Amino acid sequence: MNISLDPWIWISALLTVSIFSFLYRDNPFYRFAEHIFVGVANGWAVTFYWHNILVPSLFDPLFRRGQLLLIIPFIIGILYLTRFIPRVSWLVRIPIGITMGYYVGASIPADVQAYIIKQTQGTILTSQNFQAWNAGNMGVVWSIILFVGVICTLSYFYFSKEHKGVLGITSRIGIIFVMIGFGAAFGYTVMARISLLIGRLQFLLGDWLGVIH
Amino acid sequence: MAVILLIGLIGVAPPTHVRAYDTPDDGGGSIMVEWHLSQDDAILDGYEIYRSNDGDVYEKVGFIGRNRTRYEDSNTEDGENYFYKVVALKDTLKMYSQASQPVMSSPQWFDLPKLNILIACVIFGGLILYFVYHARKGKELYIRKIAGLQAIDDAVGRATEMGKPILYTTGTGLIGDIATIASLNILGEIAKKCARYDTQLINPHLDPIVYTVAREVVKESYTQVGRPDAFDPDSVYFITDLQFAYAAAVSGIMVREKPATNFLIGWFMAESLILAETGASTGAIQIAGTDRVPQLPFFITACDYTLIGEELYAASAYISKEPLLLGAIKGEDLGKLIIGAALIAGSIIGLLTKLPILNLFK
Amino acid sequence: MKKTFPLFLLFIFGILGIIPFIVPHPIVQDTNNFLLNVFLKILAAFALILGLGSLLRVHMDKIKRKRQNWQYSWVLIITFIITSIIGLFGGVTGEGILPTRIGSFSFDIWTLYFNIEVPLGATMFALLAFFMASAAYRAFRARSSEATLLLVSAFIIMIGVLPLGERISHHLPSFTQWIMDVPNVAAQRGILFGVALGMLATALKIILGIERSWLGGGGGE
Amino acid sequence: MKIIDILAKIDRRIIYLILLVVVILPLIFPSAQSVRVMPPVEKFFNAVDNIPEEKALIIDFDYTPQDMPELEPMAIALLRHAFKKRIKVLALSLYVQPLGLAQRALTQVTEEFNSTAETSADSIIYGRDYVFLGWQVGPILAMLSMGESITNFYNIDYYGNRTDTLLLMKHIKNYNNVGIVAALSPSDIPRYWVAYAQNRFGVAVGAGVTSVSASEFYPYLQTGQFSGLMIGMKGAAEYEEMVEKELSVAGRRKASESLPSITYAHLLIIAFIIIGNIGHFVKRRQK
Repeated sequence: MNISLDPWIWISALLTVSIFSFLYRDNPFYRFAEHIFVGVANGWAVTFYWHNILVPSLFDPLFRRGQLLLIIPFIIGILYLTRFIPRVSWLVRIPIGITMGYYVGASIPADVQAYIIKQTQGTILTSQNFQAWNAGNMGVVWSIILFVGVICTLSYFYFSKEHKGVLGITSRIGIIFVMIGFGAAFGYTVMARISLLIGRLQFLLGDWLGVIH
Repeated sequence: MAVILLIGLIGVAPPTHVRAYDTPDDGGGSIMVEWHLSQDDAILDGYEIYRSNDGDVYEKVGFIGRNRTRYEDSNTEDGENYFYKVVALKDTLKMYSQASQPVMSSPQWFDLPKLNILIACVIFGGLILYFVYHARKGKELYIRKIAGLQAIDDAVGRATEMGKPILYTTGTGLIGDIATIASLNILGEIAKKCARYDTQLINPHLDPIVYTVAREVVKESYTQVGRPDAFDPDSVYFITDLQFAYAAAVSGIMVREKPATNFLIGWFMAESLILAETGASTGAIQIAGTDRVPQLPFFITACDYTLIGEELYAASAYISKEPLLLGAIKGEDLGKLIIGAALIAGSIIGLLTKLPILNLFK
Repeated sequence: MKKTFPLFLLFIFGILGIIPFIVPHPIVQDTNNFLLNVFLKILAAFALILGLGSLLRVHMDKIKRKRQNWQYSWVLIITFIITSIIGLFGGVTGEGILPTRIGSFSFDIWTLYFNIEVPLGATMFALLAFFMASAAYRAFRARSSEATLLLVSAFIIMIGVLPLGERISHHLPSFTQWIMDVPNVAAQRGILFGVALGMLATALKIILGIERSWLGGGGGE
Repeated sequence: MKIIDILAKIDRRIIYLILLVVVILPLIFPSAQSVRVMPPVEKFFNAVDNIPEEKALIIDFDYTPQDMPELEPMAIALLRHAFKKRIKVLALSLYVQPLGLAQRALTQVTEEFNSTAETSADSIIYGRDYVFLGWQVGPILAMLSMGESITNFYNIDYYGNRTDTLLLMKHIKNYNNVGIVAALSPSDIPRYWVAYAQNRFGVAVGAGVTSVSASEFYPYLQTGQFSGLMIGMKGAAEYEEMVEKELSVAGRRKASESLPSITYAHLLIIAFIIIGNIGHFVKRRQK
């Protein structure tokens, strides 16, 4: 045993134990740690937004270097605060509309590229895709199974027709693929999460209590 | 003369066929240089790239390893002429190639390789919009049942009977995540039900902008059902923009306020299971929905109902029952048929011919 | 005006969001960089003020009315104020006007971050190990044929990724990888095709002002 | 019948407690489990082992406290391998945060070797056997600049020495003098090494990644862009196994010691699922 004498290790360790205590039930230690967590996170956000955004991107260039163009985002940003003034509170829609518009617009081509175009390319049956498996002749079989799985899963999401007849069969096969996939993804993640737990335990037992190492 | 003799002895040949051209489909300021390998490539240190404005004085602009035949000089002035030489480098020995033809870099207005994406956007977007406007004419549309949606009414009713609140989280997405917006639409409908039955709503947020929008949405819902007075401005609030601090706080709310129903609908990361399991331990009915595939297995295992992927989007249209919004679902379905057809047609072409079909989808 | 003008702005900025994807010209790209890295970030900073206002209001209210667990609201408010002061006046590099070190004990914003936020976050993350166990126990019941498939594939993967799996059968690790690469990827792609169409539809409805619940109430046209 | 009821409804806290015990005991009483080495790790080991005398091994330490349990054992095993075989090591981090952890791993392994060394030829000496280049701004810039000259980009090392004065750097100019880059990172960094260092300068790249990101990196191994791949705790344990068996380097094997925790946890979860199902089925039959 050689217990740590570093006050910060003690603070980290006590907070860690407090969070773990939530597994038993909600208790004052957890509540304490949770509220510290949120308080510090917001203090950190204030610091970050001030030092990394507002000062270097707005106040310095606007007031010290006279980049007057920055008055526009400054004023539009202030419009957020009109929410507290009932008569002009509709102005808050301006910064919201701008932000939403830009991000929503930007998502359109990005989504089509990532989810439709790229995925189509990977699913089509061609000799090039067969070879990508590096599995010899079995590559053909894997590609065909993948192809069938994709089409059947897609058919499960066909909403405007009852799932009967052919659509009933394909959507059912689709669900089989979905369930196998979900089970696999769940099982695959367990190892990573246990590793995280081991990391925390190594911190508590090693860095803090000095029982292991 | 002596130098030439020395090189002849050691035998380092320069690269040949140096060609320079404006980098296509870019914003300018860049020139591509290509060459044929030096015959002695195997023993080289690499290639140095030299550039000149006048074809007279050359300066070094870059270096690249051996067995490479291409270099992008991304530091050029648009509209100026440049000459390039490529140098085979071996220790301190340098063999210069012939100079390239003069070349100028320039910006382009259109990124041609992305044309296929633009076309796809137009096809699918056009289809959806066609059906949206078609739906205006009041044609009845059939939509299959979505399990999670049927449960919403019961879930709100249950909370009312028990006199307990409803918790609704839009997850850890920002306003730019479309799933968040779909979730806000569903929130609006659920807020209406809460207003009608006088059920308390708890709606904590991670993103300040999403919080601002959500507050407007909920307030509007209360107004629409004629209960603006019942809207509690503190029912919609911001917690923190840090993922796990948010998860810790929402878990705390779940065990302390003991909501009868938890809605976990929107964009989620690893906190999905933290929230879903904590919620399950309090005995709440849980309805989840996300388009984030990696998180779906956890919602499926820990929640009572889960809106899977596109069901989330369909739900946001379906729950409002507005024909305009429903029309989009029909358009999406047609989009699926097109994707299926493209996959099959692409495969047939790919299997029967030697056409480079995959290049269409780069 | 009250609704049309914001909708108009949303439409314009929607287009501004799409264009940089297909136009590489510097005029477009530079504008886009300004929008993304300066303009929108400044807006987000102001939104944070609203958010923090709401958080503080909720907790002040809790304290005022002495609602259950009101004492913890003090914890939140005090740690928030202390961290903000250290961060704002101590600076992110520890070179602010506020000293952030007494002897060998430093308490600058990074120290707070690495010794409070990081361990707390990592511990919340590590709770997942426990939650996965309880979720699996509760939900992995072979109620239906679908549920059985879920269970069986989770089983195979959980054993297959262990060194133990290799001992049971030489083929198990590669079979595990096969499940991840073939059926799992097929399901993901099928779902994502649908998601893409759903996203596209929602995005278009927002940009064209068909879906406008975000505007909230307050009247006006 | 009573037992069946209990089995079908075990309190979650009991599950948590048993899981905690099962994970914690192997950590307190460590015993390294021997593992069978799979081809991706074997390839990695051989690639490092075959680095010729005049070339160096670059180890990119890019893990943070969060991913340390999986990635630090890889770093330790690689260092033991290199030091034992007298392969020159260049250590670096592309981000600031991992610097402390890199320093920690280097100190640990150096001390392991030096505590038993008798002559200066036996010891591991800074500047002769390894160099810690530290961090310079810009991850991609670093990858590109090292293609031309390592000492020009990292003109001072982590400790403030001028790198061109260090003995080891006299013969290590750029990637041509590097056998392989071992990138240990939970993020996209190994991919960047391929895109910027390998595609442009032809240096070999091996990667150590976390188990969640494994499927993203598999294809790189198949195409030969990675000369080796270590995945998660298991991959690290396999490398530890090879270092111990092939080179007989003894030392703590943290990944191998963590494997029992993971194995027992998996088996426990599986056992709980089976128990729950037995309870479920018996009860359903009774109805």
